Amino acid sequence: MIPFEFFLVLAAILFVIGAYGVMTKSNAIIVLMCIELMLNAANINFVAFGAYNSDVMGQAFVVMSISVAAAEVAVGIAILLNAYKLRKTTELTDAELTSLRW
Amino acid sequence: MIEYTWLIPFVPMLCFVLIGIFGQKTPEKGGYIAIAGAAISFALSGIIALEYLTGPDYPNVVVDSICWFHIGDLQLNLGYYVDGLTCMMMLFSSFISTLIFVYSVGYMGDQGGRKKRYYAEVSMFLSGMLGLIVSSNFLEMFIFWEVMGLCSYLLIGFWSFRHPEGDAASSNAASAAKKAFLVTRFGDVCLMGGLFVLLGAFGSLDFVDLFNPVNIQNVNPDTLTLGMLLCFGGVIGKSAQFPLHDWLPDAMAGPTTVSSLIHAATMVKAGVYLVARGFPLFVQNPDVMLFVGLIGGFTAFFTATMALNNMNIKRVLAYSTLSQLGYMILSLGAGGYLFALGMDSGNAALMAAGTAGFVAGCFHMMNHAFFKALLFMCSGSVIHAVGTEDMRLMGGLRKQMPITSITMLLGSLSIAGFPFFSGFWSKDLVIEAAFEAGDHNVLFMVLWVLAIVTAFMTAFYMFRMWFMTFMGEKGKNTLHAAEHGHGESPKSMTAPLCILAVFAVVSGFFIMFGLDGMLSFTELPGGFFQVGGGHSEGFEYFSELFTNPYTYLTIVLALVGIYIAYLMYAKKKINPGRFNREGESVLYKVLTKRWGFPDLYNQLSWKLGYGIARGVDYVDRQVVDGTVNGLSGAVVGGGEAVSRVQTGDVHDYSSVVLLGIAVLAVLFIVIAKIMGGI
Amino acid sequence: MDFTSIFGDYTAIAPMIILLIGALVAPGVHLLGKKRTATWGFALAVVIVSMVINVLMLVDGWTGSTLGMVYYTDYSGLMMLLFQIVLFLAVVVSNASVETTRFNVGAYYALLMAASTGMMFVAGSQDLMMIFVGVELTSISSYAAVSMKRNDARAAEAAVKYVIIGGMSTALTLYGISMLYGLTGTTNIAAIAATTSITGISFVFGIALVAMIAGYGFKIAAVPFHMWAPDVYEGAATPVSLFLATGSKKMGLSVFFQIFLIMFVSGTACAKIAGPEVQYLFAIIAAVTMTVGNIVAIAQNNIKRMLAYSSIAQAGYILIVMAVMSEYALSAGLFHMFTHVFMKGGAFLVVGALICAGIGEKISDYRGLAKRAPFMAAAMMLFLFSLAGIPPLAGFTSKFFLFSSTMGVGTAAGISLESQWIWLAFVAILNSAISLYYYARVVKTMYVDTGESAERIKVPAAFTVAIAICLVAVVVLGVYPQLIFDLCETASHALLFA
Amino acid sequence: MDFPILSLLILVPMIGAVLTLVMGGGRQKSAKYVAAAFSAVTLVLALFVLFNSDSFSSMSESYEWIKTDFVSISFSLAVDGLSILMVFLTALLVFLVVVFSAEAEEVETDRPNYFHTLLLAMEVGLMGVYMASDYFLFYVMWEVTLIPMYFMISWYGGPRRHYAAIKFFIYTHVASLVMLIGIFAMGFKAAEVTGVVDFSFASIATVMHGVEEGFQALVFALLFFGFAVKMPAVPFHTWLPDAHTEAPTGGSVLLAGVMLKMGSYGIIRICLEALPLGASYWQWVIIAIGLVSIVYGAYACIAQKDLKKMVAFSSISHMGMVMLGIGCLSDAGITFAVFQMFAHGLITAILFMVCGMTGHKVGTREIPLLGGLAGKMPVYATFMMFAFMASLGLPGLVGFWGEFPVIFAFYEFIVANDMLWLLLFCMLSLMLTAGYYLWAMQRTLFGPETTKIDLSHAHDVSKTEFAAMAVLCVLVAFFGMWPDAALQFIEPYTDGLIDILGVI
Repeated sequence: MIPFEFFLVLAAILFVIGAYGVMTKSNAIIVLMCIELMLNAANINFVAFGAYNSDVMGQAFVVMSISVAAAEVAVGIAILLNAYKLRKTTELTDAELTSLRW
Repeated sequence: MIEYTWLIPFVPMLCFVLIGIFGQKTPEKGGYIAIAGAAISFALSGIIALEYLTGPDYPNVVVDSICWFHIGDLQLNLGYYVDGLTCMMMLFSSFISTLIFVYSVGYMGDQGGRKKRYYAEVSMFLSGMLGLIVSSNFLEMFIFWEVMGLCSYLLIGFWSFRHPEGDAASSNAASAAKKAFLVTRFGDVCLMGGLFVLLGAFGSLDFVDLFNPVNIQNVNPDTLTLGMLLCFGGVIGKSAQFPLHDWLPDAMAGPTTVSSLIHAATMVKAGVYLVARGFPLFVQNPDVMLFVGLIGGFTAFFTATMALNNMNIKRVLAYSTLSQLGYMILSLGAGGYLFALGMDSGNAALMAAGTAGFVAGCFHMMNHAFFKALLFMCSGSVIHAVGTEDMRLMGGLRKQMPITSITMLLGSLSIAGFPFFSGFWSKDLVIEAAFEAGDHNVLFMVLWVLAIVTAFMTAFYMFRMWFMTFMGEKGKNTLHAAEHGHGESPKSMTAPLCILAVFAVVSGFFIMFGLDGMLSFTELPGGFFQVGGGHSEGFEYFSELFTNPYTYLTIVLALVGIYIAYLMYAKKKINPGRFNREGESVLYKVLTKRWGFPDLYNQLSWKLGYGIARGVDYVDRQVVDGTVNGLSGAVVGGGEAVSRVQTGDVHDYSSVVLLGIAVLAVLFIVIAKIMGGI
Repeated sequence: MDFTSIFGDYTAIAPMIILLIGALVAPGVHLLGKKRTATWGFALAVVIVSMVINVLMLVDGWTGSTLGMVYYTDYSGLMMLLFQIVLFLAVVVSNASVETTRFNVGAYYALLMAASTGMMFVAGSQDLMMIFVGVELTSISSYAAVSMKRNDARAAEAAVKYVIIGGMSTALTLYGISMLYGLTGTTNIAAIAATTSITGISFVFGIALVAMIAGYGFKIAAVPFHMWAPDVYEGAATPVSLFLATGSKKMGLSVFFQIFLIMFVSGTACAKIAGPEVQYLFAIIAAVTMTVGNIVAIAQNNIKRMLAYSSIAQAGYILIVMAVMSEYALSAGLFHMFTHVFMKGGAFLVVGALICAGIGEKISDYRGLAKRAPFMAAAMMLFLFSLAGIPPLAGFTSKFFLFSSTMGVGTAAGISLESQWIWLAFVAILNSAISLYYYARVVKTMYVDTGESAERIKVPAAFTVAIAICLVAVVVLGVYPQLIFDLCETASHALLFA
Repeated sequence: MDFPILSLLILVPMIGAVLTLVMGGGRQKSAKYVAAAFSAVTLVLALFVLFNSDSFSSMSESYEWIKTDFVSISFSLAVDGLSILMVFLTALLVFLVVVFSAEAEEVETDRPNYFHTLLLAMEVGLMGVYMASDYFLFYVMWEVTLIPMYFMISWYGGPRRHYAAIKFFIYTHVASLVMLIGIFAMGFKAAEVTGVVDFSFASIATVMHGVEEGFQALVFALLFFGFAVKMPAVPFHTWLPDAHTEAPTGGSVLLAGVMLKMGSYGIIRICLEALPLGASYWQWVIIAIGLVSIVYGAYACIAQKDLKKMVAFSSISHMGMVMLGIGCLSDAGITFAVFQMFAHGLITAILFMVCGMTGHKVGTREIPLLGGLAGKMPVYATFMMFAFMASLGLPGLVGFWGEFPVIFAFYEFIVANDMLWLLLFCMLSLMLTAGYYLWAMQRTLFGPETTKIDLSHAHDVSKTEFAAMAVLCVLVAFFGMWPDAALQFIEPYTDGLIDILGVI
């Protein structure tokens, strides 16, 4: 059996990769994907804990969170499309997407 | 009738209100109201004095008071206090004031609408003085004392705007008024301190409580000494003693009638009166009396020097007032010193000698009131005619103004101590008191010498003034006045002159008719003090005086002074310029600069007042306010700075979130470690 | 009233169900009628019906649960009322505001109602999963609502930022919940508390805690998770800003109350283990939040941004509850949440009304407003003074209770003076004073400065009505706080000691 | 008494304020008559209360206001010897300001009615502060006074009015918030005993008297800070000169006349009544602040060029005298500190009226630009002289009785503590006070008529201005000659207070 800690470490690495991506990637789509990565890290945690504790709650939570993530990405992509239409860019560092400040 | 004593100050106060409200509509803008008020006060004073002196109570004090209010547990009263001293003071004050008001009708006749202000203010001034005289406690006295201070401010500054002689004179009057008020205020503040000490020590300010020997015994002598010294500070301010004397010459900026009122009937006499009234407390410590005497004697000499070369007729009179006030204080100091020594040693003879000094001081105060009022009013008459105060522009006025010149001559003779004139009697008694005290303290001997020299100087400068004004060649303004037919002043002015001249000549004889008994200061069995009811020497004075060799010394010195003045200014035999290198000598310059006192006052007030004030203002703006503004600036600037973190770049936002999590996690662990939760 | 006989097992979620149905039907109504106003009327009717039912249940004191998942208590009822009021204020002006009338109104009202439903579900939950789902329902609906201003570039940008930061926060929350689940094996809050009180806390627990604080702190806009808020409030249509600033924020706070307050409130077993640590953590967050919010607000020139920062600061004040963790503090915090709805909502409404009248969002655009629109200016002044805590307005009264709660622990057993949080009270009052500076600046601009134009402004009637409601509430709650404070006390008692 | 007269004292100006507020359009000009009527009614009510001093206790009112599980707040009003004088002063000054300003430029602007609204609103707050006997109500009313004053300055003020108004607003607001924390602390401490946070004066005071010194001292410090800023005492005073310099005349009159008194009223009413041990703990600090304020204020006056700013600093100096009297913690000290509050209220009202007239009749208040005004405007000059003399403590006028007995109380205190040299500061301040007033008078009223400014439009006092100032002058003289008229109210109160302080 794979040691329990491996799951946690995997999840943590995924989470950190996701967080790093959110902080550094300039393309909004990639940032959204990175957020997905972070969510999935949490999902892995849930599944691992659920399995470890023999508790269905973890898996139930994962189902919930996956659907939530899907909805979020759907809305997110729509919002990005809208922004692209108006700003002609999806680069988050562009002046067009940093006009609201201070 | 004596229970109506309170009316004496009340009537002039009522006149003040009446003139203030209706003055503009009455003839002479309220002048007659003021005269009537003063006359009623005089009449009341006369009736009450007569009733008191002939009544059953005499020589006991008649006192009555009502509760005014409380300070904590201490009760403060309003009331009147009548004894021999009160009678004398209120009589001459109201009498002279009445005459001055009458004189004012002529003197101020051309002042138009301003007369209302004038009469209102002089009425209040008189009210202040009379109130002070009849007060039954120190606080009441202090209030009237300050009311006079206010009135003197207003009256000295009467021409502080729209002066008939132009802007410079207005500025001058304004600054003189301010100086008078501030310098006397300095004394008043000391007096207030003295009242605190007395009130704290005795728990009352009523004279009857303060003069009660039982109470005095219970008070710490050092406290009492401090209190009396502080009170004397008030005297120094009000009676213009050295070193607070310098406001008085400047106060000549007011109308001459005001000078006359301040110098003769009211105001400066208040200080002397305070010493006389507080005598029972002053004599508790001989050193205090020594100090009083020193101040008085030195002032008498010191201020007389400045009269020697002054060219302004009113200024000469002002310095002579200072000098004469010095005499009075000296006399009270010397008498008090002897009395205190006598009390300590139980020596009745010393106490009697002390009483003589007290009588001399009060007596001189009264005589001085008559002749100084006369002199000022005469000078006013002269100024009225020639339109200048500079004696070099006068001269030869004797023919043009016969009444003025003669009455002024009588006044001058009196102040100079010419035998049998009023000043002669009292001044000799003063000098004698100093001499007696000299037996017990060598400092009084020094003061005696100064007093003798001052007597000489007085005779000289008074006659210098008279000769320069009325004799010799006609000056520029004399001629000018003659051209325009400005001769003798109107009757309303000359009549008071004549009346006063009579008093200036004869008031010295009052002492032969029991005045000394009325003013005698005695310690009764049981330690109570009393003014009045003493032994009256009557005509024995006459023989006493003329068997004393020093009397002849003063007479001779006075005559020599008059003669030198005659030679210098009437005959022009001696050129005064010889003595002062035509005004170039150091002494002459120093005298002209009034020994540097105006500069000293200016420097002190400038440095201690405005100098520190500028510093405080700087601190206020830069440090205190600066801190407030700095703090608010820091907050606003901090807001600007922090808002720059909000770059608009969503990466920064997410970085901040993650950084925040890291910081919070560390914080949580640290807190948990500290609290021992983990 | 016998609610159970009407709604059966679903009584506890009856107000939500009605809103949810409304949300589902609203687009259809719009498609059928193609009439803006009709859709608006429908949405308003739904909101009012839902609110009426809720108020009736609340006043009746009905309690119960649906499927053991959603509980209707005095607390959740009160929070639902708050969210309904927010929704009502947002909806009532949406048909009049030029910012929202060009929206696809069917979808727009549906989104608002869905978001509110999410909030209300959160209020009724006692389980982390329910809370998570409820929050996400709100979040996703509000992302969409922000971006509805379709032809507005600023709104688009705001929505992008909102969705990215929001998504990240969701991930953080989920990660935190997963840790907590791993540690305790349950997602029920009471059960988590019970387990923790036995096992004690660990580093992992701390990280889970912080991750959850961050995730929900995003909703509250607590510093340092606040940075999206000014941008989004500025970019979104004003009714949406209002909805976010007063509603969404309160949901976050409610989550804090329901999770951490229940776990760590003094006296519980959990509090004995980690109570002070958590309290200090929240105290620091509260202090930093109010300070940053206030001082940055000073630097703002855009009124909506300024109000956004002021919202951040107000959230900081309410976080005092989390530091003090007492029943009295919670009552005061709930009361402040109510007054904040009216005063901040009112301020946003005035801004929205003025945008309709063609006045910009810059503070300098408000010059001489007092002459052009006396009622608007007066209302704005009162809202701002209320926010600054000037008596006798509602903001003062609620702050009075809130700040005083730092002084002592009030329990049913008695009151004792505690010196622990007095420093927090000092930070709060200093902030209150700083806030006066920028509020007064707006007042000065409106009342003292003279503008270029002096013509009178007409604002839509709906706005006037909504503003008047807020104004009445601000004044009435100021002088007669008991109107709502009693409810807050019952609610806090219900939450903490049920 | 069943008749709620104290509530009416708050209600009447409130109605007046609302009425004047809604008087729009052409009726704005008549707002002054409405304001005059309402403030006159208030004054009559205040006089009625004043002359029924026997039934003070039966006039107090208390209505339950907020009652929760933990907090109990009531709407309680009461008057006693301390508050009635302030109530009277408030009613009087508001009425006189309305009269005084009848033709002033404030009421000539485009919002004449607002001026009166603000005045009456301020009256509401002031009345509330002076009559409240519940901390919540007290604090509410305390803050209510701020807003009208803020608008008063920013609408009708001088060139730097924005700076002054916001500084005034925030500075005093910070102070009152600090005070609020002190109130909280007291409330919760008292609640430990009573079980509920009851904010009524009486219930808190009862408990506080039994609390240990350390706590009392701490709370005293918080409350004292709040009050000292309001008074204002050096070094927390810098809002005042700015506020006064910029405020319109009516605002200044109320600000100095009654609003500053809120500070000293609070110290006596709250700090001393509730925290006697705290008072004795900080006694030397109070005295030091009082002394420093007196001397510092007086010195600052000398350096001022703006007449109004000078008078503002003189207020600091005179309120320092109040502080000094309070600091003595003796019967005499407190009694006459209260008297000084009353006296200063009357005098400073005339002072600011005079300064205001200088501003709008002559065109400038810069002392160096003025000169010789006495000839041009004799009535004005008379009032100015009277006010200055009253303010510098001329015996026979009311100011003296606020000074002499207070310094005497201080003298007794320092004699008991063997620090007699401190008396020198009082003496110095008396000198300085006379100095700056006389110097100012010399430079403004006397001397040659100024040529630096155009005096051709300067005109003397108008009828309404004369009436307002004359009333005040008469009162100044009346209470100066018969101080017992005011002391009869204060003394019974102080006796009770001394009993409380007796626990020291």
